[in-house]
Amino acid sequence: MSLDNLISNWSKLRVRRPQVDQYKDSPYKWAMVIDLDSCTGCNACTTACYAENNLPVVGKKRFLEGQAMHWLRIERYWGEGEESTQEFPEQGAAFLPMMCQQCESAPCEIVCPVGATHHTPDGLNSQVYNRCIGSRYCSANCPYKVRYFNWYNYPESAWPSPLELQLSPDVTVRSKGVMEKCTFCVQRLTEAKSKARTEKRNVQDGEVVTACAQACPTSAIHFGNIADSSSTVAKMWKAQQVELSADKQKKDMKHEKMPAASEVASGVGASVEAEKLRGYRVFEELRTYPSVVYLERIRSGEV
Amino acid sequence: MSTVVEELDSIGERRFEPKAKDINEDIAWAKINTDVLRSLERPRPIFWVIFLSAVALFGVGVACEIYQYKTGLGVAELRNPHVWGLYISTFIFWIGMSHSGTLLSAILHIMHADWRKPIYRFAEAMTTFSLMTAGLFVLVHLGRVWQFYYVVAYPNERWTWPNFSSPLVWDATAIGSYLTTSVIFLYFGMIPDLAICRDSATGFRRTFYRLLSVGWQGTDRQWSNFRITYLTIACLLIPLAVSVHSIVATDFAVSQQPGWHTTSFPPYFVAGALYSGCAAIITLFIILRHTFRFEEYMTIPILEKLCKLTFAISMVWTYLNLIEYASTWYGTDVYAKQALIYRATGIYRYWWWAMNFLGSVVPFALAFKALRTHVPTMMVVSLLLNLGMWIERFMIVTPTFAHGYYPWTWSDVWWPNWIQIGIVAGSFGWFTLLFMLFCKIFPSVSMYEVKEMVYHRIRARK
Amino acid sequence: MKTFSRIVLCLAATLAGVSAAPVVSADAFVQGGPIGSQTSDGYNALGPVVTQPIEFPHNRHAGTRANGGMEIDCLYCHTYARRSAVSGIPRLSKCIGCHNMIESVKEKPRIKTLLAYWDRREAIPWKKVHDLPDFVRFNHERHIQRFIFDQGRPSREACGYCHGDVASMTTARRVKAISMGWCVSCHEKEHRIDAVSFKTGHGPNDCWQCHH
Amino acid sequence: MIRFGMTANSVASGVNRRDFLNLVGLGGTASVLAGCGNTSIESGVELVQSYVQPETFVVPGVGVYYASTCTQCGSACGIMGKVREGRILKLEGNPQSAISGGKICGLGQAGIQGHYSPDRLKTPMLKENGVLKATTWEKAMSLLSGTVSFTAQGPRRVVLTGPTSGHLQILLKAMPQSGAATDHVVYDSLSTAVAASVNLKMFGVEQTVGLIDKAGLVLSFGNDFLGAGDSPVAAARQYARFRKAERRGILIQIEPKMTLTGANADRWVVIAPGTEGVLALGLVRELLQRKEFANNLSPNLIAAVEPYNQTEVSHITGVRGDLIPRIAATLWEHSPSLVLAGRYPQGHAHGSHNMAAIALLNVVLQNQGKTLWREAELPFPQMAPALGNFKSLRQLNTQMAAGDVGSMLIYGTNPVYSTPDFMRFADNLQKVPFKAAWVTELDETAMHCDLVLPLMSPLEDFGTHVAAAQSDGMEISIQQPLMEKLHPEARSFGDSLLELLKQAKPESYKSFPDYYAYLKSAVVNAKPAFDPKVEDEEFWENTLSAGVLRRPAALLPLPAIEFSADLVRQPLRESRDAAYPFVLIPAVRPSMRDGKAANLSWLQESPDPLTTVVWDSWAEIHPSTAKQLQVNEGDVLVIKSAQGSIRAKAYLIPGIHPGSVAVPIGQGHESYGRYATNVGVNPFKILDPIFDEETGELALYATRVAIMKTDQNERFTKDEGATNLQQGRKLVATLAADQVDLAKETPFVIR
Repeated sequence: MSLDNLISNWSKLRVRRPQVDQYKDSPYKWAMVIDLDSCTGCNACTTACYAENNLPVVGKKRFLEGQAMHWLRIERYWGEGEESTQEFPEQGAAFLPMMCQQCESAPCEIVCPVGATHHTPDGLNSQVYNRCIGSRYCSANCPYKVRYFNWYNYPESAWPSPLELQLSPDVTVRSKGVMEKCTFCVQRLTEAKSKARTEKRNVQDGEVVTACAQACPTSAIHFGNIADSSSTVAKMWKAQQVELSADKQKKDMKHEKMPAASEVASGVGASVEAEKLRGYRVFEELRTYPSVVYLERIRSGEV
Repeated sequence: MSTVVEELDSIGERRFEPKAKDINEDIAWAKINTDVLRSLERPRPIFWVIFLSAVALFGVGVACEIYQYKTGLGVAELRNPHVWGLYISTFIFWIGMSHSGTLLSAILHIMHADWRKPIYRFAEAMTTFSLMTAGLFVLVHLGRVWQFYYVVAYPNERWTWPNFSSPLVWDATAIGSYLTTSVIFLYFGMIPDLAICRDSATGFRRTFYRLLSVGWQGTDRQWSNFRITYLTIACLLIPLAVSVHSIVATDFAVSQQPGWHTTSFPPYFVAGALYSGCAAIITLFIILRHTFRFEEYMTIPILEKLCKLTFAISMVWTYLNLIEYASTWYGTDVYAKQALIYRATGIYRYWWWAMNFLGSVVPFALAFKALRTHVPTMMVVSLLLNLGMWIERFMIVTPTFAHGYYPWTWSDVWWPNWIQIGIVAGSFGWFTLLFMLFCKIFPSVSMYEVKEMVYHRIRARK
Repeated sequence: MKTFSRIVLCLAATLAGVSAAPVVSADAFVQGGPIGSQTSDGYNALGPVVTQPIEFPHNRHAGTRANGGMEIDCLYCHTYARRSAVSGIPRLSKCIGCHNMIESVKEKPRIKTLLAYWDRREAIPWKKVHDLPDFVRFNHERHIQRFIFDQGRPSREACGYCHGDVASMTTARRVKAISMGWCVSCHEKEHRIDAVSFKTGHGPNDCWQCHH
Repeated sequence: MIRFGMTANSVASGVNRRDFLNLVGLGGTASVLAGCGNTSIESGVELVQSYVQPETFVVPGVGVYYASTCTQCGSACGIMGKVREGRILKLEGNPQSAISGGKICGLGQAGIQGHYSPDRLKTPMLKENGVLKATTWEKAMSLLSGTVSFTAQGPRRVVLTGPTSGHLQILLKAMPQSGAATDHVVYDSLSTAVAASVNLKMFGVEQTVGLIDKAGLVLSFGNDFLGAGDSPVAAARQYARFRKAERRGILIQIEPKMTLTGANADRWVVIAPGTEGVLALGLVRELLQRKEFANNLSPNLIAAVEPYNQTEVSHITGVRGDLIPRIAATLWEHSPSLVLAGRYPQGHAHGSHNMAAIALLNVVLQNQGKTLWREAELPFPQMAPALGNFKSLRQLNTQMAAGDVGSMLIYGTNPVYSTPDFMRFADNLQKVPFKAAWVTELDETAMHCDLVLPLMSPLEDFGTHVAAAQSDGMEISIQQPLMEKLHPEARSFGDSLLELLKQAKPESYKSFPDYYAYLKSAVVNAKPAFDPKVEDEEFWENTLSAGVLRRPAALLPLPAIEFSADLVRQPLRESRDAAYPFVLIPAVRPSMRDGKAANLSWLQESPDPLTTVVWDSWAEIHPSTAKQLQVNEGDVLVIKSAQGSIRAKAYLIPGIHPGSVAVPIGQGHESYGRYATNVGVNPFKILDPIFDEETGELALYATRVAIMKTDQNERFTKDEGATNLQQGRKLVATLAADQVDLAKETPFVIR
C-alpha cells in the first residue's frame, strides 16, 4: 500500500481480539464444524488435500526427519490423560483431523516480520508464498503446529514427469524456503466468490466446500459461511452455543457451576440440565479464537 | 575517583596487604607506545596458530552454509516442530556477547571507572564483531535469504511494508542501529591512537592510518570535541544495548509458547547477555595478554576486577533465573509448568542441569582470590561460563519446540546435526578471524587512555 | 502515539525515497525499461517485441475506421476474458469462421499460414506477451465485469488500462509495467462502482486475492 | 460450480476429442512447476493455451467435470474428474452415483497418481534371453493370436484376471473354452469366497446386503466396513446415518486386531484369533434364554449351541464372561440389529464354521428382512461381478506345476506377489510356455511373463462396472476416459480381448471396430431397461454424462433355508505349538489393500490410521507381549513361520490380542514402480498352507509364527510424536451417549 494509506490505516494494522459483531456487515466469514463422532479417521480428507493443494510427497527419509507436508493430519490418541490406563482400548481410538484453525487472533500473524501471513476480510489466515522469507517464526508461535515449511525444493523431486501434470494451476507450487499451511481451499473460495459477484449475489450455502469436506465419506467436515446466519455451519455454531469472539464460552461457564456428579445423584442439582452441547474449540483458552468448531466424540457406555 | 567495585575492593584488602596496582604508574609514555605498537608488527607464532585455526573453522562453516543454501534448510535436519534449531540459540549467544563491550566502554566510561582503560578497546571490538556474527545467523537461518530485504521498511515498487508488530522487525531495526553505533563508537575512540600509528608507520601503512586518523593532531580543540562526542555516543549506545537484548527477548516473550511467554525475559536476557559478555572478555583478556605480551597493561588486578564484576552479574542472572522458575512453578499456566518440568526431566535434562551448574555454581570460583588471580584457572572458568551461557540459549529455544502446546507434535528425538554444528563452529571461526585481524591491524590497547590512566593515578598519588 | 509513528514513518520514507528515486534513461522507452521501473509519465514500460507465428494485425481488426481498421470489439474475439480468469487466445475456428468467407485476402501470406494451421487442425503456438509470475493470479473476468459490464466503459478503454492501445499495434506488445505496485496503485483508488451511481469502491487490497 | 461434460460427440469425431482432452499446457513442465522462484514478468517465453475447435463449454481456466468410475477397488464408486487444459487435475465423488453419493475415499483419490505414474509401462515388452525388451504391438498381437487358435486338444489356455464385472466380464466369458475346466480364472488374494459360500448355505444367496443405517446396533466380528471393506465409501455413508439416527446406533466390534472400524466402535472387544465363532455361539445361547428368541432355531441347532456357556466361551475366547450377557442384552434392546462378519473369522481352517456361527446370530435375531437383505435384481445378470477366489488359483497352480497349462493371459492381478511361498507360483509360472500380462506398471507377475503389454490407465479407458451387494437400487457404473492417452502405445484390455475374439469368432465380433464401439452398442442395447423413450445417441450421451445407469429397485427378501447344525460346529481347541507361539495377522490396510495401490506415493505417505506409520511395514504387538519379549518400539523383529521369515520393526499398540502379531499387507514389492519397490516386507510370503476346510480358500489368519528380537533398533517413519495421549489437553473430547441429545443439534444432509 502507499505510504499515505499505511499511515492513515496505521491503527487498523494491529491485530486485536475479534469483536462480537466483527462480521456483521461482512458478506463472508468462513468457518468449519468437524464432527468427531462421525470422523472415522479414514484419511480420505488428507489425500483429497494432497490432490487439491499440490502438496508434495516428501518420501520416507524426509518424513522420518519430521519434514512431512500434510496440511491436514489425522491424529490418533489412545487416552486423554498423561498416562495410559487401559490394557485394551475399549472405546476405540480418538481421531482428530487437525489443520490450520484460521484463528481470528492468530499467533502467527503478529509475528511474521514481512506480513506474509495476514488476516483476510473473510476471516481467513492467509499465507502469501511469494512474500514469505522463511523466518519460521509463525510456525514457532503456532500452538497447533499446523504450519509446514519447505525444507527442500520439492518441485525438483516430488513430481517426476508426468506426475507434474496433476498439479492444479490454481494453486502456486511452493519452492524452497517458504512456509505453507491449510488455506481452507482459498482457490475454491475465490472462484465461487468471483462467480457470485458476476451474478450479483453472495455465495450460497453449500455452493463451495473445501476439498476435505467434499471428500469426507461420513460428512463429518462441514464448511460454510457463518456471516450468513442461514448457513448450516452458522446454525451449527449457534446450536452449539459457540461464540467466535469468546475465549471461554458461556455454556462452559455454566457447566463449571454445575453441581458435582455426587450432588446430581443425591438429587441436589437435579434441576440443572444434564445434557451437554458438543461444540468446543481446541485451545480456546489461548485466545486464538479459532474458526474450527469440533463436536465431541460420543461413546455409548452401555456395553 | 573510584568505582563501587574499587571501593569494595579496598575495604577488604587495605588492612592485610599493600594494594596491588592496576597498572605500573611509573611506566614511560614512550614505552606504552612501543609496547602497543609492537602488537601491530610481526606477531608471535601463537597468533598464527589461532588465526589459521579460525580460518579453518570458518571454512567449515562456509562449506556447510553453501550446501544448506543450495539444498534447503532440510539438510540441517531442521524439522517440525524444531524449526529454529541452533541458529537462533547461537544468534542470541552472539548478541549477548556484544553487550559487555558496551558495558566496559560506555557504561564504565560514564562511571569513570578508569581500570577499564587498558581493556575496553578489544571489548568494544568484540561487541562489533559478535554483532556482525549474530547478524550472519539471521541470514543463515532464513529460508529465503535472498529476500531478506523484505524485512526492511522502505518504499518499494511492490508497495508493501514489513509487519510492524513483529518482534523480528524490531530486531532488524535494533540490531542495525546497534551495529552502526558500535562501529562508529569503536572507530571514533580509536582516532587518537590511529594518529599515533600513522606517526610511527611507514609506506602503505602510513597512508592507511593517515586516512583513518582523519587529520588528528591532538590539538586542544580536537580533544575537547573528541571528548564531548565520545561521551554523547557512549550515552546513545547504552540504551541501544539494553534495548537490543530486550528486543531479542521479546522474540520469545511476545510469542505464546510455553516457556517463552514470560514477562521477565527482557531483564533476564540483558543480565544473561552481560554475563556471557563478561565471561568472553575474560577469555579474550587472557588470550590477548598472552599472545601480544600485554602483561603490563592487562594486569592481574584488572583481571580481578573483571572477575568480580562477572561474579556480581552472574548472581543477578541466577536471581532472575530462579525468579523465572519460581513464577512458572507457582503460576497457573500449566503448559509453562509442564515445559519447565520437561526441561529438567526430558531428553535435554543433562543440558539443563549443566546450564544451571555452569551458570550459577561455577561463578563462585570467581569469589576466591586465589582462583581469580590464577590465570589458567580463569581461562577454564571463563570458557565454562561461556559454555553455560550458550547452553542457556539452547535450553530456552529447543525444549519449547520439543514440548510445546500440542502433544501430537512432541518430539523426543531431535539433536542438531553436523550442518548446524558446522555453521555454529564456523561462526566462532569467523569471529576469531575478525578479532585477530583487528588486533593485528589496530591497537587493541588504547594507548592514549592508558596514558591518561597513568597520569591520573600519578596525580592522585601526589 | 499515532502522531509519533506518523512522524517516524514519514522520516523513514523520506530518507528511503530520496535514495531510491528512479533514474530512467530515455532508452527505457525504446528497449523496455527494467521490470517495474516507473517512468516519468506514470507506469509505462515497454516490453520486448515478441515474434508471433503469424504477425497478427490488431490494428486492422480493432483499429479505428479512420486508420483503416474495422473497429471489432476486443471481446468479440477474446471472448473467454469475460468468463474466465484467464483470457486465453481465441480458438482457431473463430478465425476461420470469418476468414473462410473473406475471399479477398485468402491469398495473403498470413492468411495462407492461418489456413494451413486449420487444415492440419493444429493450434497456433502463440507466445504469451503478458506473462505474470506463476504466483500471481490475475482474474480477467472480474475486471471485465466491473469496467465493461457494470460501468459501461468501452472495452478498448477497459482492456487498455493494462494492455495499452492494442488496437494501434500489430502483434501485441507490453506497454505497462505490470508490477505489483502498479496493480495496487489502481486498487487503492476509489472508483465509481457502476455507470449510474455515485457510490465508489476500490479493488481488494487483500494479498490472497492474487497470491494463493 | 460443477459443469458436466460429455465425451460422446468428441469421440465420434476424433479431432474434437483430441482437442480438448489432449494436453494443451504447451509450456510443459516449466509452466506447471514454477513456484515462487521466478518473480519477473516475462514476454514471449511461454506459449498461450490454445484450442483449435473446442466444445462450447470448454473455456480456458475453467475446469470441466466428467463422470467416470473408480477402479481402485471393486466397489465401483461413481467419480468425477476435474479436467482443465486437457489434464485431469482431481477426482471427486459423483453425486449421481448411489454408491459414492459424491464422496470419495483416499484410495480413490490416488487413482489419478496411477494414471500419471512416472513408471507407467510405455511400450509392449518381449522377453528375450530372460530380459524384457521393447517390441511392437504387431509382433505382440501375432504372438497372442497364436494362443487363441483354439483346438480341442493340447494344454490349457488360461485367462487369469482379478475380479471383473460389466462388459469386460462378458467378453472374458465369450473367450473360447478349450478343456473341461473354465479357462477364465478369477483370483482375488483377499477374497470373501468363504462368506459367499456360507451365505449360500444359510441364506440362499452368495451376497447378502446388510443395511447398517437401518440397524440400531451393529455387532461386527472383524468386519472392517469403514476401512478395507467391500465398499468403504457406501458403508461410511450408511455409518454416518447410523450414528446420526434418532436413537444413535451402537457399534460393537469384536476382533483380534483393531481395524479402522474397530477404532470407531463404542465398545471394542479383543478376542483370541479364530474363536469368533465360539463367542457367536455363546451369544446365541444367551439370546435363546429369552423367550422372544427361543423359537427361532431348530432343536438340533439349539442343542448344538448348548455347550457354549459363559464360562466355556470366556475361557476359549478370552472375552470377559460378564460381557457376553451384556452384549446379548444390548443386541435385544437396540434391535433391529445387524451382525456382520469380516475377514478375520474367515481366515482360519474352520473359517466357514466361524462364519456360519456368526451368521446364526442374524438368524436368531431374525434380522432378515429388517437389516439383512439380498440385492435387487440386476437386469443383465451376465454383467454381474466375478468376485474371484483363491481355490481356483490353487488348482491352476497345480496344473501349472504339472505342465498342463500351455499359455496364460494375465490381467488385473499380481499373483506372484500375493501368493505364499509354499505355492511356488513364480516357479510354476516359468513352466508355462507362453504367458502374457497387461499392466500399467511392471509388477512382479509381469516380470515373470514373456510378453508384457502396456495398459491404458483406468482414467483413459472405457468400461462398465457392476458392484456386488448394492444396497440402494441397482446401478451400472460407466467408466469413460477423462484424458487422452498419456502414452500412445498403451491400449485398452478390452481392445486386445476384442481383437482376439475377432479372430476366434469373427462372425460375432467383426462389426465392432474397437472396444469402445462394442461397449457403446452394448450399452445402447440396454436402453429399454433404463430409459426406452430417448434416442440411442442421446441415451449414450446421457449415460456418459451421468456416469451411471441407475434403476431404482427394491431389495429382495432372503429366502428361508434349512441348514444343518453341522455348519456351526466349532473345532476343538487347538493345542499351542511351542515353536510358533504367536498368530500372524496379515492386516489389510484401507489404502493398500492387496498391494495394488503400493505404487501410489500419496498412499505411501498417507499415515496408517492406527499406527500413523508411512512408507514402511511394521509388526504390531501388544505392550504386554512386548514387555514379555523385552521389546521396545522400533526393535527389529524376525517373524518366523514354518515357511520362512520376515523382518519388521516392532510397533506397540494396545489394540491387538497379546497372542498375535500383525504385519500389514501391501508392501514388500520387488518390482512395482519407484514408490513401491523395496519398501517394507510382504507377509503373504510366509503364510502356512492352511485352507478353509469347506471351501479350500487360503486361511489368511491361521499362520503361527515365532518372534525373535534382533539387536537392531530403528526409528519409525510415523506421524505420531513422542506421545499418543492427549496429556490432559482438550483435543478430542468424549461424551457419554446419554449426556447428549443429538436431536437438538442442527440437522444436516448426510450424502
